Amino acid sequence: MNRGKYIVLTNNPLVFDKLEKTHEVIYLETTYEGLLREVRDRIHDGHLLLTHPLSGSVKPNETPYKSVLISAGKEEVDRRSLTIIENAIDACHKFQDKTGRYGESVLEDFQLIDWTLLESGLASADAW
Amino acid sequence: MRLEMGHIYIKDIQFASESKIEDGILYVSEEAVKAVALEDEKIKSVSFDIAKPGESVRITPVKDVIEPRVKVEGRGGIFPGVISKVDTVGEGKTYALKGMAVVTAGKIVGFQEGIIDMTGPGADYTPFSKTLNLVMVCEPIDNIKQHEYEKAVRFAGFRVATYIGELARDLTPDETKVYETCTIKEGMEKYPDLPRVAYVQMLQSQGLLHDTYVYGVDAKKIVPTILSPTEIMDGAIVSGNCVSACDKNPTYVHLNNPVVHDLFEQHGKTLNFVCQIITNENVYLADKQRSSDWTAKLCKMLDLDGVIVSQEGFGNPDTDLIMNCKKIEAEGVKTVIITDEYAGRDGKSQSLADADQAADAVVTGGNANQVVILPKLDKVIGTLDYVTKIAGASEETLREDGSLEVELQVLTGATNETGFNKLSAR
Amino acid sequence: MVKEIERAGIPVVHICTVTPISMTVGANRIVPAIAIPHPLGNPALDKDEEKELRRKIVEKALKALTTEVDGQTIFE
Amino acid sequence: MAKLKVVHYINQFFAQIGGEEKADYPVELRVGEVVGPGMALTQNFKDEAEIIATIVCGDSYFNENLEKAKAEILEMVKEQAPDIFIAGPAFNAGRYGVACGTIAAAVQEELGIPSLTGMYVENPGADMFKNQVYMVSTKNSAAGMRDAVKKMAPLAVKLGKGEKIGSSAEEGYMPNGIRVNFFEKERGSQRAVKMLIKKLAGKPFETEFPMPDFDRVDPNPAVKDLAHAKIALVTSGGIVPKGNPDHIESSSASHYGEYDITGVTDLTEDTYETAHGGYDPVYANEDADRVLPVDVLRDMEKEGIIGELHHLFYTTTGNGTAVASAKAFADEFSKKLVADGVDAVILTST
Repeated sequence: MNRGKYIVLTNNPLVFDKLEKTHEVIYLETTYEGLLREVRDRIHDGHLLLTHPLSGSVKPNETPYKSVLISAGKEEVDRRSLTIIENAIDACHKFQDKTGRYGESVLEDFQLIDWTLLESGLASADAW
Repeated sequence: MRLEMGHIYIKDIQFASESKIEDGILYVSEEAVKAVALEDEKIKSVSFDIAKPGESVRITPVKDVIEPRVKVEGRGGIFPGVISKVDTVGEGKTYALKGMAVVTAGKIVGFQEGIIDMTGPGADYTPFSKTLNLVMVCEPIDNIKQHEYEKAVRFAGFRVATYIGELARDLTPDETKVYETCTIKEGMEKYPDLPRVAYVQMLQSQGLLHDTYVYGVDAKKIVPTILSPTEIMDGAIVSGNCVSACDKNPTYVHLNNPVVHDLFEQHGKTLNFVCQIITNENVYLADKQRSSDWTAKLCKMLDLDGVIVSQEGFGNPDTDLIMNCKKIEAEGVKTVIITDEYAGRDGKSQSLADADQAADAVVTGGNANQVVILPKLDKVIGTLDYVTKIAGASEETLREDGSLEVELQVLTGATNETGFNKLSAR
Repeated sequence: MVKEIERAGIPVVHICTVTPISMTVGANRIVPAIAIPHPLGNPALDKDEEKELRRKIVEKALKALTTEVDGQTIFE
Repeated sequence: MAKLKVVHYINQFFAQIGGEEKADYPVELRVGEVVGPGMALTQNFKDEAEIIATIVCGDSYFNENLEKAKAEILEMVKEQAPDIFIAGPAFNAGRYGVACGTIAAAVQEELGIPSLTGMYVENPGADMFKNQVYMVSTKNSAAGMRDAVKKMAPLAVKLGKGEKIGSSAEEGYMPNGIRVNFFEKERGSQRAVKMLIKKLAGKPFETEFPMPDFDRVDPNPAVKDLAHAKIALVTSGGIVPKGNPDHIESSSASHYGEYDITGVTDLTEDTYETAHGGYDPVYANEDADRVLPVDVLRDMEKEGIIGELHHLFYTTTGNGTAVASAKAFADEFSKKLVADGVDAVILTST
């Protein structure tokens, strides 16, 4: 495992629980879009986007959770990363916010799905 | 490869004491299909129902739709690596039961989506309002993990479809179609003047509930590869994808992939249909780069003149779609891409999450955010409990008169990105 | 206008205060300017300092013109 | 059901008053009259609508007295209180197209009366207004009148009745950035195969979804030898010689300026100013080098950093200048720049 080469940004408590001890995780109590904005700030700062911010077919504002991998190291601002994150933030506005209406078990399902999407990214990240 | 597809038209489905097909009528022994479904101990109970076109019936939450088939000649069997042993399929003779489908339903996650209306405005949008549907609603054992449940339902659907398909083994098809592809060299010699065309199919591969399997292999672990387009007709590709009902590809769509069939229509006439290339839609950006690089490389190595690229899903795959299109065009291979749009309820938002000028030939399956009112129907197969929670449904979803206000997103197959429907947008 | 100049075959650098606009209008070489009413100046400075500031921006613009770019690039 | 009431706007040419020489014809309201293309529209209304008044206005009059003409026409339309307002069709007539777009948008916006116009896709009025009012796509000359009114009349009736408007492909209006679903005759995969066959054969095909930024131009190669390069200055900041000799308008510029700076080493308060109306002009008027850095480039020319500063610069006012006309200006002066052997351009904007 090549831990330390990437950082996990998440607002998903399940992801934090699972990775807290073994990975560099930044947990933020924020919305889906808020999380994407945090990712964008870091891309402006020179981090590289490693996983797609719109991972998963569950739509923004439908699921409240999002986890994204970015590089631990910083370089020149990566334009490709910037374009992807900007488009992703834009896309948030196309969907009505439904995040306030779920029961606990549905939220847990959303957390799980977000985790598995991230997990598939981690598998690729760790293969490097 | 040469595959003979025998079509057996099903005119009606009825429950009966014995399963059989007679005069185009499928008789299903409920007891027998239940036993097939319950072979997996993770499924606690299953109920079967029949929904016919025009009936006041709503099926939800739909997981997969499968067309029953049986392989009567040639290597392997239907759903290789999943139900049948691993063996290369796509040649010989296969029978398909046309006009019907096995529909699996059940709440795998709390926000499970997918509606099939057999009548009304919803029926105009979902292609599965036109099939006679044998619906199975599976309940899992207690405390099962979601991914185990998904897998159990996925396999139960394939088992039941295979069981039904087997009933046709000794029948005589109503119609036979022959699909034949050439090897590279044969094709060059046989059709020296026709443009060499392939179909690039992007498979959903992002993780749990977002997976597709190729001969049983999880598509996120493949590098782009080549298939004979006849392989899909024997179930080489199956769906494990439960999210984004409107633009996910149910197994039915994989079996009947419209791009494959419409390219075959033109094969030897206006073009030479060389092969199908499959690639994936992973979440890791470096995976995307590798897969799109490889896809473009294969197009180049195969000396293609043109390709049709189809997408599956929303957001993340937009990036794969544009990367594929751009890189394939850069190799001098002409592309047409098929997608759908999320342009907002008012149609004013940017439809895709990525764009490039290389994508100058786009076919769209329509705006998935369009609002549609679904009237109250007499019967629900499955459960409506979660309809208010499904994608595209809103606060006011359940209106006073019992009708539902939803976005097209929730209707199974409504904005399919393989070009399965007539819906479009401008 | 920037696209038409580029299309005519002449490399062009766009000195522009609001760079997102420059991106939108399709400039490929972009140099950020100071402020809308005085893109290449700053009245708060004395004459010599202001000219020096202007020269820096023009130098950046010339550097942009002598740099090969692959798509839209902002020269900060 | 009562017929829908229509007010129709046309120019001096279609009112058969005259051509260019009559373009200064002032606004005129003809109540109860159906004029020129109005006849063809009436036929196509099929008794569902009728023209209750025609407004005639010369193209020059409209464009040169924009605010006045607009106010006059709005007043007339208001008075007639129609269910729908139709302007044109303007086909390829540029100023007529701009007038139709302007007035149709104004009627809709300010009076809340649904409006419709029609013109050729390359008419400058098309890009300016197609996203504001429904605009039927017509052929490029009046020979396309039959075809144009065939699309405009039914669309006008639908608009007047407040019916749901279908997609641009069904109704014949220019895509206006709003995506509308509809059912095609063939399934998507068939459409894709047909599109590919056309594309492979080099035949024209129509994408169902135009990419948002598809009009990008690839960057030209970098300047290799700056010390011998001829650099030209272009600005959208409206810098002009003092007194604005060519009367470049402060907004909605209808022409661009070309000025000789041979021997000019510094732009001063006494010699140059800005014609731009979109920003506080004080700083640019004090020292136009703040927008157009002639002083610095002259220094660099002397120092041998650049080969030469081109003796002409080009100026427009970015504010309010329609994209289409800015494009036309730039096309024109870019050709001159190429002919004059310019190696690179510095474009400054405010």
